[in-house]
Amino acid sequence: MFNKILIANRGEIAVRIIRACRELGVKTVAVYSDADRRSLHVAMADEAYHIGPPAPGESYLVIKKIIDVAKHSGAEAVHPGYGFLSEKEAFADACEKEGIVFIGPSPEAIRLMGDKITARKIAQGAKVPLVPGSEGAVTDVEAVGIAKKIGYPVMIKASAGGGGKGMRLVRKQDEFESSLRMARSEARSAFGDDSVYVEKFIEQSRHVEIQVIGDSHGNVLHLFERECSIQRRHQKVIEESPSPAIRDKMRKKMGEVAVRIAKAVSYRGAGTIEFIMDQKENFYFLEMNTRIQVEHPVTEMITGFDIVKWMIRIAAGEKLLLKQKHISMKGHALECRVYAEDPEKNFLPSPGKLEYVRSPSGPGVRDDSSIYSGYEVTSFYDPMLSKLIVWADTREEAIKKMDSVLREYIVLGVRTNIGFLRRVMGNDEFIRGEIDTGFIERHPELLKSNGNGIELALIAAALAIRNSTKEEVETATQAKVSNWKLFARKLAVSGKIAI
Amino acid sequence: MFNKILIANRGEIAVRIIRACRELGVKTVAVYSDADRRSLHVAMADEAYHIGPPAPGESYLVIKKIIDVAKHSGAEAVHPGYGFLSEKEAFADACEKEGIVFIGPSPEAIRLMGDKITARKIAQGAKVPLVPGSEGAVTDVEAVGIAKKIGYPVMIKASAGGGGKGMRLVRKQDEFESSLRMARSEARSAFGDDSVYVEKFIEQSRHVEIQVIGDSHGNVLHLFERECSIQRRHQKVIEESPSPAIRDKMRKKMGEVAVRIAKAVSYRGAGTIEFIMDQKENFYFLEMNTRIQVEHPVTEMITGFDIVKWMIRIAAGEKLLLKQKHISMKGHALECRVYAEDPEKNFLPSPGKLEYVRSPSGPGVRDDSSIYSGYEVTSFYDPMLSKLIVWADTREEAIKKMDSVLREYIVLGVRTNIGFLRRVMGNDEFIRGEIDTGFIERHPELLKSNGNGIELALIAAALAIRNSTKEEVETATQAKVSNWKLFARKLAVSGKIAI
Amino acid sequence: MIYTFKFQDQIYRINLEDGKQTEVEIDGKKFPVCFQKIDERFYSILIDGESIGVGILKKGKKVEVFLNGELYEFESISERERQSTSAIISGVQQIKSPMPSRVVKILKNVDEAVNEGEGVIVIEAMKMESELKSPINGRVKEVKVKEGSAVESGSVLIVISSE
Amino acid sequence: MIYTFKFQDQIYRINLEDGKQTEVEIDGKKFPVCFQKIDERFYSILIDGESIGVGILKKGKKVEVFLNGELYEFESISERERQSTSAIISGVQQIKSPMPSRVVKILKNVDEAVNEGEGVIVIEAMKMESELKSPINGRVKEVKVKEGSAVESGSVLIVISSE
Repeated sequence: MFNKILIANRGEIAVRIIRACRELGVKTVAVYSDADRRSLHVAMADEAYHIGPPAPGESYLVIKKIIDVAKHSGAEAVHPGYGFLSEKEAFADACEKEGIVFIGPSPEAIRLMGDKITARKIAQGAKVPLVPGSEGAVTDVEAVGIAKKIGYPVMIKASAGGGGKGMRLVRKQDEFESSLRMARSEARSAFGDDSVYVEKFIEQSRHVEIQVIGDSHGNVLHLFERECSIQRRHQKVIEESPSPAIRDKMRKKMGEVAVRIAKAVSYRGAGTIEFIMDQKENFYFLEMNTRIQVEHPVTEMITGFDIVKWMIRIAAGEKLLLKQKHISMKGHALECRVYAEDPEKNFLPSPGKLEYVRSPSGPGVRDDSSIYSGYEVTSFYDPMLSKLIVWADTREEAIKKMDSVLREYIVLGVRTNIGFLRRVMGNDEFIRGEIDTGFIERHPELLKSNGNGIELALIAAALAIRNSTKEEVETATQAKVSNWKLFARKLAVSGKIAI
Repeated sequence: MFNKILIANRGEIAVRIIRACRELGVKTVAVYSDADRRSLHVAMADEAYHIGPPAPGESYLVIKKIIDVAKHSGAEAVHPGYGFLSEKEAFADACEKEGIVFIGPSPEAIRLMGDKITARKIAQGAKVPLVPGSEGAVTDVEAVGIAKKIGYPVMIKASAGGGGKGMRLVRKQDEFESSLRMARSEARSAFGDDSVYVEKFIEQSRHVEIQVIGDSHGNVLHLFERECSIQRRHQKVIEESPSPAIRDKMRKKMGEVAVRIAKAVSYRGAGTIEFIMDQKENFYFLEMNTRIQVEHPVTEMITGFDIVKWMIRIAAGEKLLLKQKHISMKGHALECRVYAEDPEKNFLPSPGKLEYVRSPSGPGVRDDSSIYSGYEVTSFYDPMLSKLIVWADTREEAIKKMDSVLREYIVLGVRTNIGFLRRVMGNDEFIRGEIDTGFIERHPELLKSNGNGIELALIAAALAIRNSTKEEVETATQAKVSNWKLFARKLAVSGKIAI
Repeated sequence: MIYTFKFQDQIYRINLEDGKQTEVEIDGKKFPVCFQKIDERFYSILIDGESIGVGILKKGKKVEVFLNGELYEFESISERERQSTSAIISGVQQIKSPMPSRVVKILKNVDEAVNEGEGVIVIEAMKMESELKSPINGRVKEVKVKEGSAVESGSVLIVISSE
Repeated sequence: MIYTFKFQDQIYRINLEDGKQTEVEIDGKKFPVCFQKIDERFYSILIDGESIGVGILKKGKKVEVFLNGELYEFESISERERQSTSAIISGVQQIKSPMPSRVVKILKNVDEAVNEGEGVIVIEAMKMESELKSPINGRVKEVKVKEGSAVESGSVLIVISSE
């Protein structure tokens, strides 16, 4: 095992990796930008080094800076987390050249799978069905032609893409040009590469992915699927495992396909094969993510398999101890990504200072986060506040638990999607498992609070104003028992006066 | 299912029960003493009623007050938690008479098992071996005689006892009299009953208990064992499941014995059969706890069985869905009880205001607590701050995880046993599973910090003093990379001057 | 005493009376309330036995209340303010940046005509681009920013007049 | 500047120098330190790259530092105090209550002889009884409390003299 690992990331995933290292007895080295001196990964690591200004392009994305810190601190390996350099072949390559272990697949595997077009060819070779679309990156003119040929709706996707960046759904031809421009522009700023490809958009499709993990001895396991169909702006918001749509036979088949793809590139470490599934249970290869995923915890919860610890062990040369037949799943896990964003304003990020955070807790609850009261959500990085994961015996119980856990959450200072997430947990279609990637678009009513709590909130506000001078504490009064129930009544507001 | 449940308790277990109720869609009613207006169970329940002064005898132990609140609030059932009224036959009886469901066993079962002497007879009837001792409650004179007969060391135990209260180990005859006096006095103030009995003290024994749960249709399951041998002042501090000392065959046997005892009293709800185990793997019946245990989470973690939710379902008349063969265990769970106490001063409670709390979190971590920054630990109630539970694949990994999780904990304002718990996690005997109830007594070196962190703490203190005027934030400086390692050096203190 | 709040452009009034204990008036009836600070910004409120745990942030006249997953942003207003408030109907609309961001592209120049719902400017924050649209038919009266400039939350970017 | 602390009856000194950035002196060498408040009482300290996350509570001259599970209680002392401090060796020992508690039983009366390690008083807190013992051989000089009385943390209960 390594003595020391550098974590080339920030936020909750850096904290997650630090915790895994501590449990393995491995020292950790953090890096931080000017915006992250107060971030938890800095305080929790054994060492921490400053690597530049807040903009990722000047800090977290600068390969030389990361390598320099690794060499100076004596870190033997680097864990890239997700995002940033995690899927950059050049980084894996640079590590290899400097004799630093890259905790992830080979540069070759990253290159093959990182280019979405090559990845499609590999999947084709492994006899995995593909969504109709362009054979490769396209010019503006070609793009229009292909879109016409395969028919609208189509998706424009960045070749170097991931995480919904540089992705646009186009339903009508007259929207195509502006969408193409924006997709290229986003791709350029996010990945430094504006090449895009075009794919048929499958209506009411599910996003289902298979977690795989391979060691350097040729063993590859799959850890079942994750259903990630609840998305906004093509980014996952709610994930779960198992998928309510997948039966054992299909699970087995998809797992085998995923392992086949991984073996085709001699895959080492944790990776995810993403599929799109239509309403007739056909599935098509979408892409492979050659890194740890944001949503890995749901898989850990149902399998008891610690993916991050095993990534590190595998990078250190250890063999996977378990065979496929030893991997089993139990119960149901759900993950909600809690964001600083405003669902009422098309999920626009809501950066700012978290004036107060009260995180939920309890049996079967896991809160992967790195926030605290006073934390500043900046616009330099993703506005995710926390990943809230629950486990329960059944999907139904997991949903109830998630709802009850979200109810415990309190965040002041920024807008969040917590209310929205609770409304999803209460939605009948969601509860029945009738979900697809168009779920949120189909349910605009979930974006807005129903205002049920306004009366109680008003009383709270009035009490706060009244007590703002005597901030300390009111003398505890004895509540008398009576039959009066607040919820059954309306407030004596003197009429609602629109201005 | 019930519409509304009253929780006749406080602290973490009240919060635990509220969470279970929320997940079951059941409304909750809290009760609180003057000392608990700021406690979390009050803020988290749907309703809350004041029941009197801080002293339990004037609030949480007053049956009439609890029943009155239940009736007035319309609660259909009462969950007693642990401690307080949970094992009071009179309370279960009063509930029954008022048509309120008592979430627990019948008054009869409480009575039979509550009297330690009757319980021994029942166990005897079920052919379970017993520790040699007095046949029942004894006078002072009888006690001395029996102690002489069975030979020292002996244990004096309160007949109405539990939780280590009114319990004294006596190694030599000349200590007997004062120990007896103190045991009786403690028993009187804790249970209102000073009758005691005397038992042979088994050297280097383990405390192993079996969790059982029965429904009102005659089904009783066991959920394997918990090892609770790490004790101080006869109170459990660290619990785990499975026990490192128990093999499958023995586990099965103990489980069957426990189910037999439970069936002998038509047991309904969650209960625990406690055994004492000697070094030759003989086990003897100790007592039955007819309530939820503090340490129930470790069982929940390895089985996925939510004991509190099932207690409520069973009280509502539901049948246990699973058969014994469906109950399986996976991995290893550890629980540490974090107390406001001073291990260096014989674990003396350390009440006061928690000026700051930073709770740990992460994968496989469960923190059952009800504290927060600003919470006041009063001397009216148990000084337990939180139950920290971890789950991992193996015992070895669970220990490492617990150590790493304890390292994340920060509590300012009172003394805690966190450092002590970490030292236990690092102890070789503990790691090898060579534990017994004398473990702590045998390892006085674990009570005191080794002072390794003093240099770093001093730097922190100096920085804090320097910055106390400019409290806000220092400009972030760029840490230069160098080969200097702090831990390898000593501080340039100008000599240590004893005063 | 009567407390008046604005919430989503509506006015609400609520009466709290201080006696031996505080009471809240609802439907003409009064019920005891108990307001207890738990920690920095977390409060326990008991209204005649009904319990709520609530996060409250007071910033001048603004009060943020976080209750059961939902955030309520109130503005406390005095009785005088309430009476003098009236809707300001105007054909001039300001396009403001909803958050700290960077201007990527200005789609409409001064004097150019715009339709309701038409994009006028593209901004970027957290690597995501958003197009801000005109709420009215009209003409661009003023462009207050340049492409590439960084803007604060609430900054006016473009002014559109309905002529 | 030199900071002096008392910790468990020992004196420690540490030198922090303010220049372009703060430095700490260790073994005659100076290393850069960076002290950053994270939240209310949680701080991140970087000492030449070495990182510690630490809880700090300052109460007048007392500083509590919580680091890696251990609590360190320091008392900040001025140079003058340090120089004038000397061990007060005395045959008079005060038995103090280590916490808020209730006196259950007084085991020794005034003028009664006591041996080192012998119990002199029984107190009770949180339903647990504890016997406080004499640290010296001697005689009870004064009993300052009565059975049943409530006492504060640090209250002197009994005074024992070695004669």
